Amino acid sequence: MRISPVLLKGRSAWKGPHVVPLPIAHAIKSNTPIRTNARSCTILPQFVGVKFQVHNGKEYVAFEVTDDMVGSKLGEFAPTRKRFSYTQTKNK
Amino acid sequence: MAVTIMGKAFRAKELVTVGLKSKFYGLAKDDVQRICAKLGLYPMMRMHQLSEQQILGITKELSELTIEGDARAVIRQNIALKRAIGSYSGIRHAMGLPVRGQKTRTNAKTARKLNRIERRGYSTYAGASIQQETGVFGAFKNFLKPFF
Amino acid sequence: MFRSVTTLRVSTVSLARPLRAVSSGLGLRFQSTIKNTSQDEDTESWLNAVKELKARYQSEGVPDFESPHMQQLVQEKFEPNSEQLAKFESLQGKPIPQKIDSVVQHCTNMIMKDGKKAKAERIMTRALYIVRLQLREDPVEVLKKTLDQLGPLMELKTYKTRVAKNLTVPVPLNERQRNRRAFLWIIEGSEKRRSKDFAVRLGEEIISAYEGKSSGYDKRLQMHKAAMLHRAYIKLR
Amino acid sequence: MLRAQFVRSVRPFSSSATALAPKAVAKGFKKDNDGKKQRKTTGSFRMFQDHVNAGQFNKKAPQLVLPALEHHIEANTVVTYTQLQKQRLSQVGAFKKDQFHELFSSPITLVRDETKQIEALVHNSFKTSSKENRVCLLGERGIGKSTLLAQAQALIVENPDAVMLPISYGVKLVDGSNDYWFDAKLGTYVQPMYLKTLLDKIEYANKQSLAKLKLSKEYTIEGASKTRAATKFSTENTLLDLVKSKIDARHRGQVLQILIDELLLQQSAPVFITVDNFGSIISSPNSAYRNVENKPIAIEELQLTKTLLDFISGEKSFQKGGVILATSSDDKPTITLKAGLGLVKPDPYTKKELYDATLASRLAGVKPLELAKLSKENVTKLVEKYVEAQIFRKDELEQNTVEQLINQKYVISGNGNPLELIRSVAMHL
Repeated sequence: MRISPVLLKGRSAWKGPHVVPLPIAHAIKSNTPIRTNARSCTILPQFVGVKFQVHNGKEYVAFEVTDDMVGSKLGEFAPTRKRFSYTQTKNK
Repeated sequence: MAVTIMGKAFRAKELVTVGLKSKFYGLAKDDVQRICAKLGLYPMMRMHQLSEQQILGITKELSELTIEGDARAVIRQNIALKRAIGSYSGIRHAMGLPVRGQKTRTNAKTARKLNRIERRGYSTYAGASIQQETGVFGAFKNFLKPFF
Repeated sequence: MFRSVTTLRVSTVSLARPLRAVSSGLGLRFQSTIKNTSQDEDTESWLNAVKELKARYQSEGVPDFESPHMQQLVQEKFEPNSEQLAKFESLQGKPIPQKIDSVVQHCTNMIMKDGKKAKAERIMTRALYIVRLQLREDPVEVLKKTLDQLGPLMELKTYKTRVAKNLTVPVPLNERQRNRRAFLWIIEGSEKRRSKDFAVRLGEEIISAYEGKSSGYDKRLQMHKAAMLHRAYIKLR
Repeated sequence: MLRAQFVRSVRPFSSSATALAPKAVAKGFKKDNDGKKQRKTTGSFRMFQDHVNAGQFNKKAPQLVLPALEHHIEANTVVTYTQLQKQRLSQVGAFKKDQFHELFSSPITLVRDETKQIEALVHNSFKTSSKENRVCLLGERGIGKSTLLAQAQALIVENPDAVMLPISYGVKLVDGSNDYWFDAKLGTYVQPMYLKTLLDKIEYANKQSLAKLKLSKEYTIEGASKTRAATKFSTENTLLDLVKSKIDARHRGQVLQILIDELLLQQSAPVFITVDNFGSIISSPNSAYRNVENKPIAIEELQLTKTLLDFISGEKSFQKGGVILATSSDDKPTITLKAGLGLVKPDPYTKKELYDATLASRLAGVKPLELAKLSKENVTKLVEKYVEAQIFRKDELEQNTVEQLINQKYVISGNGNPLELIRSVAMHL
């Protein structure tokens, strides 16, 4: 059986995509967001339409998985860094 | 004495394999080898030895491949998609910063030059890329242009 | 030459590998039965000799190696005979002959870039080969003669005086200095020639300089004229 | 005066000077003399090796009195080629660029022990089939493989009946430097551009012998040229007519095919195949050419290399004749050649690039002839001739006796490598 190269991205075939057990079926049924810290989990086609809350180191970033996101990692959609913006005083 | 293929001029003595590879964006060594094999052009053939028919044959083969504008469009589409789904690499492209974890404290000049949503692609046509400005301040701007 | 060596090496390895594997396999399996090979005999005799010697040393004690009896066994030192000594004496004053002529070496060093002497030597050799082919004379002699013809005799040197004016004084040049000026002119002239190969350009320029056609002669004349103009500044004590 | 000084001392307070200044253009490190190309007109335009070869320098060399290379000449003599031999050999491409022939008025060569062996082979092949007279010359760089091949060719030329098929650079058959085309009639790939030069060489080298051979039957080459629909050869035509005929590039393969077929049939003329740079042909089972499906074309699929291999392997054999191959140090070194000649036994795990068993099996029966280094006597003879030809440096001759020179040069030449020997004489500082 051939696993889609989109999911693997150069990872060896016998390992398969890196996935973590998540309550997908439950989330689809109840339409509740999945809160997770597993940033390195690959987005599978089954995930489409599910809402996620992915940890970025400080808080949980919420987003909904669309078709185009399949093959990416969950962490790609929860940026870990804040853009630097200069402020005159520290108290602001 | 120059040979023209798809609007590009080649030196007469240039090897066909080398010339095609270097002048067309998105055309690799293997593609050229395949084209030459199909048309029966021998490996050491020079541009001036091509007949009218062979040039037409090359043009036909090239028109079926995604090269030049098409190849650049593919890259642009991929970047635009990344930006649309809001992934990290899409964000970095939009900000004009390195995508693959390189440092940004210094350097990152290539990223500043190339990374954007409407990417230019590696230019095969020199000169057209940067419009020159005249005057004293213009010269200063020209000098700074590559960095912004 | 290098290539042929590598192929040979590959081939011997390829031959040796299966043989060795076979012999070691046999050795393991039939060690007790097969012992009549010459190698085994040698090893055994050696081991026996060592055992014997050990036993003797233990019973009789270690022999005295400093004794005159033992000293006899040490090989005699080399002593040159009278003929060899005479030859050594006769060669004492003579210098070791140079591999390359000193003038040629000087010129080669002037061609050299980035310390690449082998490359410079190859260019020089080829240039001189062209000179030989064209003129059918000893190229080193030709080069020396050319440098002698072309080299300027005097050069202007500027000295700073504490007073307002600088002094330009003609100074005579020694042979090495003259050769240097001349050969640099030859190199300069060779740059105007057509071939892409520096060796060809240099060879042709040496030939034309030898025949008196180099642009260096004008420069030489100019230098001499300037020296003549400033002859008043020469201080003769 | 004062005013002028005053004006000069005040700094101009205006930006017009900078604004009006010409725009600065980025310059590389390349010198270009203000955009104008400096014209160089004097002197030769050639590179060293070509300059030395094309300059006709041998006209200025002193004349040497030497015997000519002929059959049954004694070993260890320095000889020159006859006028006919020289002409034929240069047409065939037997004189190579780096052989220092420009030093002498006429190319000189040494008859060595190997020459006698080759001579015996040539004599034998005047009588016996080419299958029995197959030899491959081996040896280190500069040892004289190409020179020995030239000597063999010179001896062949002496026989007015002999036909020679000369390949002077084997590498050109397989490296993709010539055009190629699949001839459906022959079922092989032909190389028209190379064939043109080869047929010309065959014509020049064998004018008399080919004129004596008549075609055994009629041949028709369809679509042979633009003006004629077909070219016909009758039994009245000789092989020389065939070789000389002007045939369209695409049908040249058929000319070679007819020539080989006819030479196979006839009995009168001994036929010789000589190949230099043979190692590069045998170094890989595939050529640099590719077919329509972009797969490499095997050397067995190319007409010329296939024909050569047929005769080298002995599958085909001329009724009289021989095959003389010479390797070169420029060839890619592989085990295939030495294994094919039976000199080494290949390791079963040898890489495919280094050893091809089927190709090696095609060389079975070819006798290897390893060239030995020159003996002291050989070097003596050569150095004596070099002294006569005045290629020694003056100081060398003054400081040493001829005997001393011989000893020196024998050692410096790596105990008798002919190339190193002449380089140590003519090309050292």
